[in-house]
Amino acid sequence: MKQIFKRPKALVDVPFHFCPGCHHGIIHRLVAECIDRYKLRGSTIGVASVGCSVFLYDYMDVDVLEAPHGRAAAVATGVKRACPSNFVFTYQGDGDLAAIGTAEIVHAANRGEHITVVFVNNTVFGMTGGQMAPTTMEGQETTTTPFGREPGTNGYPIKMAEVMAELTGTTFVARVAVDNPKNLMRAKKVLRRAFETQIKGKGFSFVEFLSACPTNWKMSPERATRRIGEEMVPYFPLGIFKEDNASGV
Amino acid sequence: MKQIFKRPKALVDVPFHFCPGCHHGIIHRLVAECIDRYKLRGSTIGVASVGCSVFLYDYMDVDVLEAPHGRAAAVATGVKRACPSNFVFTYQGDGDLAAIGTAEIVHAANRGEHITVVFVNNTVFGMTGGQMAPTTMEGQETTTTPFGREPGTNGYPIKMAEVMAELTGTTFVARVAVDNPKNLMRAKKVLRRAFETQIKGKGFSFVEFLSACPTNWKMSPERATRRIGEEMVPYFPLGIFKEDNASGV
Amino acid sequence: MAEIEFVKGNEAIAMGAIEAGCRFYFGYPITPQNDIPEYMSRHLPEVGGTFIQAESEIASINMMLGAGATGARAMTSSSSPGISLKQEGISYMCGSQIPGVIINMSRSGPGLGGISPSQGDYFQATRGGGHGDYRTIVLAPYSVQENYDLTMKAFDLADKYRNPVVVLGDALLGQMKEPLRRHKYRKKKGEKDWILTGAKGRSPRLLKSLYLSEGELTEHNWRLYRKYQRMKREIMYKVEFLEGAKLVVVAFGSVARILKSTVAMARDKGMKVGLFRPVTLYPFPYAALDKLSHKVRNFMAVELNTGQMVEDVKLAVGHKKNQVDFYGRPPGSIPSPDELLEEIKKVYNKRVKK
Amino acid sequence: MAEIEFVKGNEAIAMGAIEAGCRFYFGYPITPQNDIPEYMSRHLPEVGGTFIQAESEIASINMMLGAGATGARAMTSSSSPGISLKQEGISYMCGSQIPGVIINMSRSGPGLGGISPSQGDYFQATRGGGHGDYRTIVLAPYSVQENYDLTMKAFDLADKYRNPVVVLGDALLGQMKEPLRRHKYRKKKGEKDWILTGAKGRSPRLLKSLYLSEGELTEHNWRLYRKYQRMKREIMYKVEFLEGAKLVVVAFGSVARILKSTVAMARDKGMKVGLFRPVTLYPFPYAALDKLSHKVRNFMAVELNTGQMVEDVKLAVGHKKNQVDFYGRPPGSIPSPDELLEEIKKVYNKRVKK
Amino acid sequence: MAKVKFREERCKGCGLCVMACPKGILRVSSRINRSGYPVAEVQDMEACTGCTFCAEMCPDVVITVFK
Amino acid sequence: MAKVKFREERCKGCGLCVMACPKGILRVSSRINRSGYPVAEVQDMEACTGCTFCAEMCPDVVITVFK
Amino acid sequence: MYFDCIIAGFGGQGVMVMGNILAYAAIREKKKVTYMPVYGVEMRGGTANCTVVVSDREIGSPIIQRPVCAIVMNLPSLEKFGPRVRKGGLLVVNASLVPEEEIRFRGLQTLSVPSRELALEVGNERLANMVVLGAAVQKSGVVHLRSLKKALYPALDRRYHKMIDMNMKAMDRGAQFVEKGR
Amino acid sequence: MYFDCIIAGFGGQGVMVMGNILAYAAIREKKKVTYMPVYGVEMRGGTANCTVVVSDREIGSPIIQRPVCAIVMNLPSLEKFGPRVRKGGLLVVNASLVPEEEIRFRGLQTLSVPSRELALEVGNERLANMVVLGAAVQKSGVVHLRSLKKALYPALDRRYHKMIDMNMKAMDRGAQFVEKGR
Ligand SMILES: Cc1ncc(C[n+]2csc(CCOP(=O)(O)OP(=O)(O)O)c2C)c(N)n1
Ligand SMILES: Cc1ncc(C[n+]2csc(CCOP(=O)(O)OP(=O)(O)O)c2C)c(N)n1
Ligand code: SF4
Ligand code: SF4
Ligand code: SF4
Ligand code: SF4
Ligand code: SF4
Ligand code: SF4
Ligand SMILES: [Mg+2]
Ligand SMILES: [Mg+2]
Repeated sequence: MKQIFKRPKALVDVPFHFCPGCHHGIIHRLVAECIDRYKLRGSTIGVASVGCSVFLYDYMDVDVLEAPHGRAAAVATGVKRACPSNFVFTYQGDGDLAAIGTAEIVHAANRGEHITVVFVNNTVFGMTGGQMAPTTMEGQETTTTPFGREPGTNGYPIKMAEVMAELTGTTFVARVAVDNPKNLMRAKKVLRRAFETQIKGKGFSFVEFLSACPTNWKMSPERATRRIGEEMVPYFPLGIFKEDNASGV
Repeated sequence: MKQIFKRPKALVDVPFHFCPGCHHGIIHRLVAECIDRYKLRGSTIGVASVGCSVFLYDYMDVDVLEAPHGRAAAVATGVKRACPSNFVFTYQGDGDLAAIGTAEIVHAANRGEHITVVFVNNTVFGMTGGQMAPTTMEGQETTTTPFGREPGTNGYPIKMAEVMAELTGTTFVARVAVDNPKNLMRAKKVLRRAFETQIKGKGFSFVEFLSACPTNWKMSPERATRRIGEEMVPYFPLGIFKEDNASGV
Repeated sequence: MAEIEFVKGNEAIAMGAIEAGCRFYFGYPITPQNDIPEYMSRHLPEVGGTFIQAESEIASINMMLGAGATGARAMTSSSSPGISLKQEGISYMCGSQIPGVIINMSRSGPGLGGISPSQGDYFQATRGGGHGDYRTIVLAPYSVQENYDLTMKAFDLADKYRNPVVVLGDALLGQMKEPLRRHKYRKKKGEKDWILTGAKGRSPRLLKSLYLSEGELTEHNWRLYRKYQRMKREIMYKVEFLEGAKLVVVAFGSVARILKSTVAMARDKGMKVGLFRPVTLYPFPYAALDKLSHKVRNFMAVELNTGQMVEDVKLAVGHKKNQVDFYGRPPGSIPSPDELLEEIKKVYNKRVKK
Repeated sequence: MAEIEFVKGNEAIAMGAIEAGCRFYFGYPITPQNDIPEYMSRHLPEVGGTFIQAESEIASINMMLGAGATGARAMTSSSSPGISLKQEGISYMCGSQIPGVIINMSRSGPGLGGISPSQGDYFQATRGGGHGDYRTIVLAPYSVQENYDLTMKAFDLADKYRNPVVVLGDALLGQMKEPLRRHKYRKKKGEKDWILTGAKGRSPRLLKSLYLSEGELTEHNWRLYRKYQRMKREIMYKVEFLEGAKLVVVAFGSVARILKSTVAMARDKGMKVGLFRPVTLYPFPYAALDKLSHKVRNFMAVELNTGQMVEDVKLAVGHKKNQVDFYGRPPGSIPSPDELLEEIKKVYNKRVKK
Repeated sequence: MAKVKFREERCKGCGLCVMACPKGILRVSSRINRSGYPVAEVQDMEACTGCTFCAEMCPDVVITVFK
Repeated sequence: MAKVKFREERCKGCGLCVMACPKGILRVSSRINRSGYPVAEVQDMEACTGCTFCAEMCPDVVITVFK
Repeated sequence: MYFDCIIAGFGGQGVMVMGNILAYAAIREKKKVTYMPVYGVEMRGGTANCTVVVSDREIGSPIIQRPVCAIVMNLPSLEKFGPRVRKGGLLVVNASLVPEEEIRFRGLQTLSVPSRELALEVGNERLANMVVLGAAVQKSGVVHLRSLKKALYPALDRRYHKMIDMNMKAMDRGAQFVEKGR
Repeated sequence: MYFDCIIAGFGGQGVMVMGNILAYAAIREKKKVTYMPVYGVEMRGGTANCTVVVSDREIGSPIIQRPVCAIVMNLPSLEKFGPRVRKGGLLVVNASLVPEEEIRFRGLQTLSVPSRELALEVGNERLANMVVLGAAVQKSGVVHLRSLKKALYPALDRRYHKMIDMNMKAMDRGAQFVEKGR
């Protein structure tokens, strides 16, 4: 019998600290698979952000730099400009990237930095206990929208992939989900394309992952995973929003 | 004989500090005309930004608050939330709004704050001596792009009106110019619509003005004014990008 | 209202704020102070107030600047890294003389550090981490009740001096729960004749910090300086076990609270140790300590950092004339009363029993 | 290269940086230091370097953090309000032990203030305006030549201590032109075995400031503290006219430069006045001043602010044992040598001639 | 013939593998592991097709698949 | 019949009014005002239509128009 | 009167609510009280503990190095806090998750509570923490069992008030276990 | 040898370049020099001034309250800096923009230069600043006229080198004016 599914090498063999059913674990593994696939273990510099994924460095068998909350895109700019032949990616949550880090991501994208951004949209600030994120859905209850997000006061859930695609400087922009095997397999392919964009020197690539946070959504992992398809995908449509040279996923 | 053109009352009768031929002066006057037109002199709170327009308060006969560089939209949020019945506007340059203030403007817009943003795009940091702005045109020489803006290093000129229009929270978004009487008359009407948006309680309004900076463009005022139509408008198209209920300008 | 509640330190701050008439809160989440925005988001609407979760700490402080300029009572809260980001805004508020209350439930640094209690932001708070000569009153509670009381007071002081006021707590004071006795806020008198409300029927007003004509800014800075001097009226401190003390321990906030036990233990052991606790960190109670230094020769600063307030103690008592020892425990672990007793013993044996 | 050039202070900094091997510059315009980014944007490409005008000061410091983490020599520059915004980033760089050079050509505060020279950022620079216990070496040039020399030195010190280094000038030192003698940079030895370059053929490296397990961060802070103590080796200061001095004026940077004339004038008038100029503001030359205080009883701090460095002078010489007077001129006007002479006379007459 | 293996001590009992299995042969048992979580298990290994869906969906990389 | 009036001491000689005038009757003279700027002037007031273009375009609100 | 206590276990075992209830009970008895929680990084899972201090007089430190009492709900907590209990102090152990043989501390009173079994008796294994708390209070006497039960009202969110009866039963069962040894 | 001087005028009158040329001339003569510019807020227009200090020895302050010499190119500058010139010092005035009657300072040497007229003679009114500078140097003797002219090379951007001849002529004309009184 042949082993047809195994842990990627670039994923250090330690347990994740994530909550049961948290999609961060899946997304971590997908990133590690890409590092394996493109043999980037020796040339990658990862930029970790502050959020539930702050321990990225404990899990990825590559050089990692910890960025201040929200600044991963600027930090990665410095890294990539200094080491243009290394593979540089950031891994950022929606609080990190779409709230405090808005200016940094918009301008790194607009400059067309040759980096790959893994953006995890779980509609909340996970690590800090489930406060509203810019991506929180209308009506969603969080610890800082106890009566549900009300657009009149809190604004609308921001669609980062669409904003990124609007900027001239971006090369590859997509949104994926890992809430079922089919979406997950598509996400894998999209992530590879994002990696290839950088590897081929084509510029800035951005993949938004819709991700479940069962803990702060106060749902069972199953319920949380289902919510993605039921509530998130209709508002945050999946797909490739921009790419240099199209070729079917 | 009747006086058919006079200085608006809301424009304090002192000389401007602007350079000869600077369009800031025109735009200031248009704002003052709107304050007169809608009788807002007693209810307006202006938020000045840092840039060549920092002395807004010397020129506008209304209450004015000085915001730190880039933060006018956040400051205006605080003002408007505390005084919802006052008319609140910001006046910001492209360095202020589109560089350091990116996060603040994006999120004020996304929250749909009931404020009016007057955005002056002159493709440079005027006040600090003509450095590159996010809006600087490809190939344009500035003091920090001595060999011309090169998108590979510096990215592309950012189209703020289009980015603003993309956000769900905005109500009225337009781009105008004041480089000739025709455009100027159109700009007046557009600015009125922006004012009305707030007055009618309809939400966030944003008007981008293409503006000449003869000094830092190192051009005569005439040449600078002509550049707007020749180089800027083709890249930064004029028009209304978004509005609540359309009605011909 | 006189009923006793059992309340988390962070919540006591939020309650004190609302009771003191705070109707605008602008903040961005950060551990260990999230109970403050969470409480505010739930309870401000009840009193017609506005809670905004801003896109960042920078946006928060600037929203507060905006609200404060209109005369509203407004607050922002954060913890160390977030407070660093507010420094430019605080400098602007001081320069423009706009009041507001800033809560720093500080955590461990430098950098991302950790979420445990820390007093590493003492310099930042008392010297102004931003640019230019400015000061904010800094209040340092050491119990849940003081969290509540001093937050209320912070609003009055901010308005009185038209200046931001910082309440400096830490993870311990924010997470700890204690019984709290709420009380009615008695509004301080005084019209605000400088606020922006629209210039109806009057000439326009302006709030700014830019002063360009020759000498104007110099004068502005002296005016602010004199205001900071006037703040000395607000100096507060608490002492315990001073009778016949041979060694006075100086500490504030959470570590002062822990030392309360330690000093009691020391006294039990017959050591003549006293405790001096500055409640206002700025203005620092220099004069009171100076006076004490004529009776007591030995001082010991204890802090949850590598040595910051100790400089103020030295400035107060004139080291080289008096002994000023220091024990620091930088963040990442909290010293217990027993551990601190050992440290005090060392100093006591060296200085007093020699 | 030995040719003498006539150079603006800001440009001398940029020249020194490039000569010292700085190949990455990240900055955001602000008066009065724009000549630095402008020079860099023109000349870095010539040596294969990269100039990036970032979207903000925060982005700049974080880009520098990124570049520094890979071992590159990188610099950012700004002026007071912009430096306030960098405080969080500086705290992170210290926590993660990433080198880099930060230029603050400071201007007037607080808030927007003005663009004239100022020394209002002394506390921010020497105590760390950000959160947590951290320190950066602070170098204070007082001439165009020193701008150049000390910037070069800053890069060596940053690498040596794996820590950001601040060069604190001001509007005067940035705008002033003087003859400059350039010289070849001699590279300091030393491999960087901690840098991120991709983990080819080795185990991965990690640069971070988060330390969560019990006691780990405490230890990390002490480790940093010991490093800061070691920095004392780098202390620099300059003295003039100390022979038989009865009053020593302590000042740094631009005002020290102005005082050079003043003190000469005082000596001409027969007043026994000396000048002590700290060149490293952190670490501060406490020991040297202390030693001096055994011979001289009277000190006077002069600053372009309302009183910051004077605290260090007091800590050094032990006020209450020695006299420490202060003259401050907050920004908005620049004192002339004559005006300062009047101030020194007042103190001299009170203290020495009494 | 296929086989799935669980690294039980890593399992958090989230049930995503259960959701993912097209054959419906997985369940979260009532067995508790050292970390205090109930662990997933196969009910009918014979029916496994080796589609790897369970492994792909497992956030904690508990499952390996053989065929 | 229309008339334009210049508040000369405010004029900066930028020439935008000149550009704007459909009648081509404005020019920047060689007269220097107190601030050191050459000032604009009308060459042929009779031809003025009172269209206000010059006034609208003047960044320094130098011009008033009567009709 | 002075009492302090560390309560520790997995996140999710309800150790924080135990501490809160104990604190409220002490307040009912007009005592001074402090409560200090410590969380791990993990949002769920991981470990958590809290310290409760009860006294007649004003309380100094809310943090205790060597408590008079420790209530440990799992093995890691036993290992961490067991050795820190003061000589002669009380160690309450959740026997359902901690093997008997691990509990070997000299000079302490130890109380092993088969919490899961007793909770199931009352009706729901999620009541294990209440069982242990009831037992600990009965054993230590820091507050009256009556106060402890009354404390459920202020300590629990209104949403859970319908479960107060169950909780009281569980506390009773714990106390009974101490009394009767089973 | 010690000399200091404030040069002031409208922005755009070229006062900064005057200061630079003077500084370069002094460097050629192996003097120590400092140059300190002060700008107004306006990018163009507004007022500007600079201070040049020349000395044999190391220079202390680059900022001078009471200069030995002031060169004022317009009326506001005369009003501001005229009164600050030291007793017995030199005040050089751009007579083309400053009415004669405004110049009434006691105890100073004053030199009124009809710069515009002289510059037009040389060929271009924009050379007015060079005329004034030539005159000031001739009168004060701070550097040789020769050095001043040579200083044009390093002081001017290469783009303007083709105008150096004209500039030299203007300086000569200024110097000549001092010599011949016309
Ligand atoms: C300057 C600063 N502000 C705030 C924080 C606190 N903080 C840490 S993570 C986080 C948000 C996490 O949310 P997200 O980025 O969505 O990541 P998630 O945990 O949801 O994966 C915040 C606000 C911080 N560390 N630094
Ligand atoms: C925090 C901070 N950074 C930088 C500056 C310096 N600064 C002042 S205005 C300005 C940019 C001005 O450009 P823009 O906003 O385009 O306005 P303009 O002058 O072109 O009208 C900058 C960078 C500042 N005052 N504060
Ligand atoms: S809090 Fe949410 S995002 Fe964070 S680890 Fe838990 S489930 Fe995942
Ligand atoms: S610098 Fe440019 S934007 Fe500023 S006043 Fe002058 S012309 Fe206008
Ligand atoms: S998906 Fe993984 S962690 Fe979740 S129950 Fe299945 S095996 Fe366990
Ligand atoms: S491999 Fe496929 S069939 Fe087998 S257990 Fe996993 S999901 Fe079910
Ligand atoms: S009003 Fe019209 S026609 Fe008359 S001068 Fe002005 S632009 Fe010309
Ligand atoms: S537009 Fe105005 S400022 Fe310009 S030349 Fe005409 S009148 Fe003068
Ligand atoms: Mg998130
Ligand atoms: Mg601009």
